[in-house]
Amino acid sequence: MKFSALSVFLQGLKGNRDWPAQWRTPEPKAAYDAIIVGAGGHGLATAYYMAKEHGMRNIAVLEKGWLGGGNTGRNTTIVRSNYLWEESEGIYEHAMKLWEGLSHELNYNVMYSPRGVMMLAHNIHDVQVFKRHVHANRLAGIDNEWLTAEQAKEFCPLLNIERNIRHPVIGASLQRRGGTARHDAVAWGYARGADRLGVDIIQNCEVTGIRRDASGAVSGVETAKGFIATKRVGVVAAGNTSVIMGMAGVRMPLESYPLQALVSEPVKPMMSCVVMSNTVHAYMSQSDKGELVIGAGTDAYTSYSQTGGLHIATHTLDAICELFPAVRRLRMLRNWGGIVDVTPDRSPIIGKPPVPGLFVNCGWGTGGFKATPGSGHVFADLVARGEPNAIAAPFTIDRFRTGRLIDEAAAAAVAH
Amino acid sequence: MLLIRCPYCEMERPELEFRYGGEAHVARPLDPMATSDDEWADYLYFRSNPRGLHAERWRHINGCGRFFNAIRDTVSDKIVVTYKAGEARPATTGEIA
Amino acid sequence: MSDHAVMMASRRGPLHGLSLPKGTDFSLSEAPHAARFILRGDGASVAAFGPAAPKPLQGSAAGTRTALWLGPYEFLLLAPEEDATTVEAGLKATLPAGTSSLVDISHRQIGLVLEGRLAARCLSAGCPLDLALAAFPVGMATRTIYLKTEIVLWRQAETRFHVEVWRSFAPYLVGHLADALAGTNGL
Amino acid sequence: MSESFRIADTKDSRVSGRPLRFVFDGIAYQGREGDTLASALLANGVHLMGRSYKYHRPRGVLSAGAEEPNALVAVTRGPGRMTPNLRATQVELFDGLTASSQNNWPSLAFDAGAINDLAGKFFSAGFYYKTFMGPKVAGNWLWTKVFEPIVRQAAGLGARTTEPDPDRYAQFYTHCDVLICGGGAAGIAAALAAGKSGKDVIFCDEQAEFGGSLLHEGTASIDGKPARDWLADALAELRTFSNVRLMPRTQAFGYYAQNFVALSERVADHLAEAPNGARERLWQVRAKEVVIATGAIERPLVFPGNDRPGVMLAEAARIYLNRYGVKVGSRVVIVTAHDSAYRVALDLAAAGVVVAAIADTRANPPVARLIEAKAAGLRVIPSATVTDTKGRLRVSGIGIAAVSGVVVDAPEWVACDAVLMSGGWTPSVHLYSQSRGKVVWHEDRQMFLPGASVQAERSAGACKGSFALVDILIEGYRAGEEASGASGLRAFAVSGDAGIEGGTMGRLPLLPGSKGKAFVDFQNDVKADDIELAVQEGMRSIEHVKRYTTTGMATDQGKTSNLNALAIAAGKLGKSIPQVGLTTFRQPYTPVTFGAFAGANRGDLFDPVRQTPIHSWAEENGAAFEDVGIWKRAWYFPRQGEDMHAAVKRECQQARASAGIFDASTLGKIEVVGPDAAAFMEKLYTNPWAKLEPGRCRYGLMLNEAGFVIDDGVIARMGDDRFHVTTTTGGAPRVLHHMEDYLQTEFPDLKVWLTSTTEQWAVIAVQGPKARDIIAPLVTGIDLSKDAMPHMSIREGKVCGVPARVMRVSFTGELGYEINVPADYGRSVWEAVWAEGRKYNAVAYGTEAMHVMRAEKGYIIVGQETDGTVTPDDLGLNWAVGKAKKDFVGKRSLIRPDMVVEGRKQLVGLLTDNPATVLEEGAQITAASAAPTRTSALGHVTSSYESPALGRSIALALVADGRKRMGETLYVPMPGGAIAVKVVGPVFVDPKGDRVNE
Ligand SMILES: Cc1cc2nc3c(=O)[nH]c(=O)nc-3n(C[C@H](O)[C@H](O)[C@H](O)COP(=O)(O)OP(=O)(O)OC[C@H]3O[C@@H](n4cnc5c(N)ncnc54)[C@H](O)[C@@H]3O)c2cc1C
Ligand SMILES: NC(=O)c1ccc[n+]([C@@H]2O[C@H](COP(=O)([O-])OP(=O)(O)OC[C@H]3O[C@@H](n4cnc5c(N)ncnc54)[C@H](O)[C@@H]3O)[C@@H](O)[C@H]2O)c1
Ligand SMILES: Cc1cc2nc3c(=O)[nH]c(=O)nc-3n(C[C@H](O)[C@H](O)[C@H](O)COP(=O)(O)O)c2cc1C
Ligand SMILES: [Zn+2]
Repeated sequence: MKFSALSVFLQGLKGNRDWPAQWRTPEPKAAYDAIIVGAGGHGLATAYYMAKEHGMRNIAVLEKGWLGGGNTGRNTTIVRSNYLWEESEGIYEHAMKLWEGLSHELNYNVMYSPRGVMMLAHNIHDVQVFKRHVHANRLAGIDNEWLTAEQAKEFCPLLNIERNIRHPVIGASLQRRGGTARHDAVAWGYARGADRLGVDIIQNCEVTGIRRDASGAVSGVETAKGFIATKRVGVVAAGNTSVIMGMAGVRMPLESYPLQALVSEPVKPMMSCVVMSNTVHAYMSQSDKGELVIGAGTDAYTSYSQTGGLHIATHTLDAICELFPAVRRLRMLRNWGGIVDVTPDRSPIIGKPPVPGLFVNCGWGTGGFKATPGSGHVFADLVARGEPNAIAAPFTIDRFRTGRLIDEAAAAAVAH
Repeated sequence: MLLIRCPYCEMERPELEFRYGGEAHVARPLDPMATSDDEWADYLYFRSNPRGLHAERWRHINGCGRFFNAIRDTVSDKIVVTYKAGEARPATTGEIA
Repeated sequence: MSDHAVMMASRRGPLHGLSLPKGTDFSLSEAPHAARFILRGDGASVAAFGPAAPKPLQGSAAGTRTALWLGPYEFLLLAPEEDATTVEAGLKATLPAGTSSLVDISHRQIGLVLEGRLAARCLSAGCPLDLALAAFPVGMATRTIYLKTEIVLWRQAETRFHVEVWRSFAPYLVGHLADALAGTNGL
Repeated sequence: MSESFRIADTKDSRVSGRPLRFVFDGIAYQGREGDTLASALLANGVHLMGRSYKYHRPRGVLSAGAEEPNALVAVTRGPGRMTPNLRATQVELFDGLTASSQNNWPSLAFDAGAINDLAGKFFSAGFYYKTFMGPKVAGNWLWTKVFEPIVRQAAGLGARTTEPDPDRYAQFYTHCDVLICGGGAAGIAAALAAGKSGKDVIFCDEQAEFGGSLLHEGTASIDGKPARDWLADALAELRTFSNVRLMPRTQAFGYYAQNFVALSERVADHLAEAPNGARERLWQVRAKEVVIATGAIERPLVFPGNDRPGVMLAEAARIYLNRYGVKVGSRVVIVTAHDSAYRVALDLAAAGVVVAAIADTRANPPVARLIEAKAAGLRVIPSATVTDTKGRLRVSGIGIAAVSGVVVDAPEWVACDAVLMSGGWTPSVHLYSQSRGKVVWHEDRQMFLPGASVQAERSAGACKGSFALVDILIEGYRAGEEASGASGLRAFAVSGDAGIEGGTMGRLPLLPGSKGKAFVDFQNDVKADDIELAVQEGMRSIEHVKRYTTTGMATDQGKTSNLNALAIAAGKLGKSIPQVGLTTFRQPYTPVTFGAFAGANRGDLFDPVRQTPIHSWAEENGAAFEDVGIWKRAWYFPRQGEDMHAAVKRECQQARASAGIFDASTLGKIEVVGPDAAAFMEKLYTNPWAKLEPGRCRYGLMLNEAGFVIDDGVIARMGDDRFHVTTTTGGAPRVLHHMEDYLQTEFPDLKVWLTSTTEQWAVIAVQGPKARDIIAPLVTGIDLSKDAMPHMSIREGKVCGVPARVMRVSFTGELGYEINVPADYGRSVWEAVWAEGRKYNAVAYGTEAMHVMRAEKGYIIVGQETDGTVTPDDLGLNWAVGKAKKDFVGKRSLIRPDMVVEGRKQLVGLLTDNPATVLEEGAQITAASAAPTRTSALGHVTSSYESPALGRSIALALVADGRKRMGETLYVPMPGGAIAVKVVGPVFVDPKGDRVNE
């Protein structure tokens, strides 16, 4: 059933009795043409585009828990494309373009909201780095502009720009097209879209092994629901990538860290944009529901626990209270964690490990939500055609051997 | 905040005094120039990142200053044992939460 | 040679001009200037300084000289300021070559003395260690942290602590301790 | 207004006689000391306290505690002191309290937003995902420009805060042997046991008073005393234990790894006059053992109209009656699935409230209950369900029907002004669950209860599913003993305890065709239908149901709703409760103020403000400062009327003409000592060190293992076994850690030791042709002559009579010295140097002039010319790499294929065609002037200044194959058009280096 104001009205009159399931709950078939491991946003988008653009209908997405329950369902939803390096601009801007039409593409309101993402500069080094981004982005046709502290305040009146604070705001870069999207809706929209194209989304179906034939090529996956044959497996499992790749004997340049976020109790609108500060390690936006959504840093150590230490959240909130002294009296409602897979250069890996039939899309770390449509789109292409397209090509694993890193971290860029 | 037993101080101390140092027992090749690009990349970047027991380095940076190793369960974050740098990885029963 | 060359330049410490909390429940004062050295190497070397090698997490004193254990190969030596040159010369003469490192850090840090019923409480506003007497007995010394600064914490009596802090962090520490005192509401 | 619902005789309640005035929504009321805002309003007959989130339905108070979803208010205590979303049930009354309701306009009683309620059927779960998209051609316009702004205005619950909060928040770490969370019967018993053991005990409860349910227990007696007397005695006993810290108003909100429990204490909000100290405190407790005694929360029943003001939890009515002396109505109907509500009925009846009926959903309520009810003359309707309720701003009637099998009979309407419901009790397993324990479903008891302990904790009392008071006391006592390692069980004699049977979950049977809204999550307006719709739409995981409907996501985090939601979902799915499972219990248990987390970390205490020993002089002399890491550095020294530009120009010119004096104290310094010091340096820096003679300095370059430049600095050899290493200001701690890492873990056999001396030395740089003349009069014991002390050398001697290390080095290209003196002398030595300098018209210069002068010389700044992707060769610093060395950190990486590939970016100088044009740092560089695209970018400008020495602008840049492009014209595209630049060498001033060697 198409989603629209009319259908909501008509169904409402009928007591909402006829809404169909947004996706089926199929049992796995014995074999598929391809299997995507991980029903996060990236995995679901991959399946959707494989079906839609490559005509692959006999495919499945296997999810160990509930779809969208990984980082897709626990991130602070910041979307932007003003990255430093050309390769990054390529993929994040590709995603951004898809975001702009995504609600219609999926017939699902993913609430993509280009409310502006502002990054604060607190010292001269920040200014230099951010201006470099502004210039690089402008050249690539990606919007990113420099604001004085006063302009930053105008854009976000909640912001404290007084000069006498410990880390005064001395300027900011602003991507107006950046913003947020409703995390859950993204997963659900892609799931519904993929399902309608015939993709089997199989939840509660953990992949526990990858079977390889005599030639070493992938022949199927062991799962909680038994063996499923396939010659192509795309792993899109974020924090769990190392574990799954390990099943095929592949080591990865990844470490998995807990990353926390938290929300305040809901309040009437206080800020309409997204504000990020790398220097004091905090970022905040306000959701449509009214809660302030605040991102914290990663814990120091690797973990698969989806919880982090109190000191991390504490550290974030002291920074938030410095930047926005008016929020000090608000209260933290909930604090949770995800597991992010971090690469040495903080850029993703989209590639083919040396196992025929195995593909991997991972390493999005603390900032892959924004890439969801783009990542799924190019990865679908890779899994379907066997070769990466121009946007995905730079993100091979091989770069760690050759030294051609895409180092967004070193360039002192901000995560997320 | 974890409590970590420093094998040099012989005392459990709060995580805030420590700096995490990544996977342990990733030995620097004795003759780096003799390694292949693949071997070198493996040393530099590739990590086991297990779900379960993980041998890892910590430094008691705001304490005695020493590096040491710990075996921690990355699911429960429980530290099973800590031992001094240079000591072999102790046998641990595969107790995973 | 001009006048300046013979002038002994005057000293000014990092707390110059700051007022320190003083009261019966808690008072904070600056310890007198001291000669300070970091001795790195084997613990046996400490003997050349005077006191016996301190046990882990302990201080060890002989007369006016104290050695604090910071790590298995690291000791903080404290002596009256006047002893500075004799300590250095003495140790250099006694210590076998190549077994240790002696570095003068007299000016790197300052000493603070915290006293009073609320001293441990104020410290615990930023220091995550258990400062109960049983867990941190008199005589214990260790490097640790106080919020965003590193300190060396040495308990001299139940309600008296000596804290060493790097000079540029000292105003921060003092500010926090004063704030912590206010936050106790006299607990 | 009068307290018409206060019972005359308050001697039995906790509320003292002292009257207090307060204002709610502009109306003045009277309450009593000991009241909460909720009990005081109820005493005045006010139930309507809030509006719901989505439908703006009028809502009354549901509960009497932390679980309250409805009665959310804002309390204002003056400028910056407005707190939204407080539960009226937790707001303690004080004289002059001013509170207001939320989420309504123009008023609580008449709220325009209630229009949403009428259109409710179109606002089903997740409706917003299905609409607001508009035609595709309009893009996102309809959503972003029309609907989202409306949604945002409508959403949000409490008022926004607008001013900085002036209050103080404190934080303390603390440790204990036993932490007891929750001070009801179980907690008290545990505290008695643990207290006797002599162990260090922290005993906290989120309420103002200890006692939990005992505070309103009017019937039961313990050890022969009325429960409340027993409580008073127990508390008195606890107060005699010096080893027990009693912490009321302190909630345990988070249970972290290794028995690390976070508590938040409300210190001042209950006081009319805020004290000087903290408003709240955050306690971070490391407990050896924990006792969780957090009790249980009563479950509402799900029936149509269950949200009208006046419909509340049954036990809450008993709490208001027995604890606060307040009758929640004059004529009540009780609807229950559990024994405990009978006690409510009896107590209310005894207090003179008309209990019109007890509707029991059970076919066969326990006989004992029926006897009790009968004895009190109360009518019990078994097998009952509720068909609907009536009333607009207050319930006025309830339809009760009998259920036979699945058939619901026609309802009997009973008039009432309050409906008291009980679906049974949900143990509060929040903390247990946060401790990473796994809750276990007990089918027989229809409860999730704590399973095995993962940490050193145990639960006791109602949170463990024990409801008989005697069991709770014994269990609590045992838990206290176990936690404190004591033994010696104690017996408790209890009489008059209530029954403990019963309970239901999910929706009560409905009249066919029933249209009323039956709420599950009151605050977020989630109805039973919404949950079922979510399941119908494929949301088969409870996590999906939660997120699709937002059930359990409100400020109460589903304390009263989660189990009902789960049961409804399970029913619709045809699955059992444990198959569906619970959502995750996250911290905090109830919301915690941001300020409490921030604590004192604000303003100058947010981060250390590191100042050099010379800072005060710079301040007195009008310096502007810049932040470098957490250091403050003098940036430039403007004279009257000068802007930065003019000041920097003067500083540079004067330094090159005469001399400039610069505070370089922030430079990192490390003393590297030991027989293997040189060998160690060989490994850590690219340069060769073995042959550097004592007394000489060398520029050192440090790489990470990936081959990229991470730090640099001048390194002096003090002796065979001693180096004085300098690092970048920001890099100092990182470099020391990096060195220790290699030393301890890769090269442990090297006999060398590291000591930070950054702060030991104040460093005064004197740079310029007159530098020697200026310092000479102050220096003793050092021959400063050109031959005796050449460029790149170090000497020890005295300056102003103070022991000093004098280095002859230059970061400006001029003859220069850096005087290191013990830090306390820094300021007075500086003043002496300054006094000498004045004779030559020397200037004090700041970091900006330093940057300009070093750029004129083509010296790099790590972090400006480098960004973690730059190799020594890229910087033209191959001369600093010891080619003959077998190994150093980073060496192997330098020969990776992409590190030696053509086209890497290399450091060059740029000169604009127009000498007046100063490029912008970070600007891109392209080969073509017109319509460049990103792929055509060759590099970027790393440094750019107006050069006083050259009288024109200069820039440094990283440009692809830059060294091959000397003389080429490239372009810097700017919004106003491309700027032509010529590629030149990076050294603009004195390329031969004559001046430094003066
Ligand atoms: C707190 C937090 C804040 C963040 N903030 C932002 C932000 O503001 N902006 C931004 O762009 N990014 C942000 N991110 C990062 C972003 O969330 C992720 O990069 C992105 O969601 C990853 O999507 P994914 O689909 O690859 O992974 P996930 O959504 O994690 O999906 C992976 C899926 O794989 C499943 N899986 C794992 N193992 C198996 C197995 N063996 N068998 C079957 N299935 C398996 C998992 O259950 C999971 O559902 C944040 C992350 C976190 C944790
Ligand atoms: N008759 C029944 O069926 C029935 C059902 C439930 C409860 N009860 C009665 O309830 C009582 C149970 O005793 P109990 O001690 O287990 O529970 P309790 O409800 O008496 O006490 C729990 C206490 O813990 C506090 N608390 C809860 N969470 C907290 C947190 N996170 N931090 C700090 N404090 C927190 C509460 O404020 C409360 O004071 C008994 O009196 C029992 O008779 C009876
Ligand atoms: C952008 C965003 C907004 C959220 N808002 C709320 C909220 O208003 N209330 C709430 O209880 N949880 C909110 N959550 C948190 C979820 O309840 C949940 O904690 C998160 O999805 C992680 O799942 P888990 O806690 O079940 O592990 C939000 C999460 C995200 C990502
Ligand atoms: Zn230690």
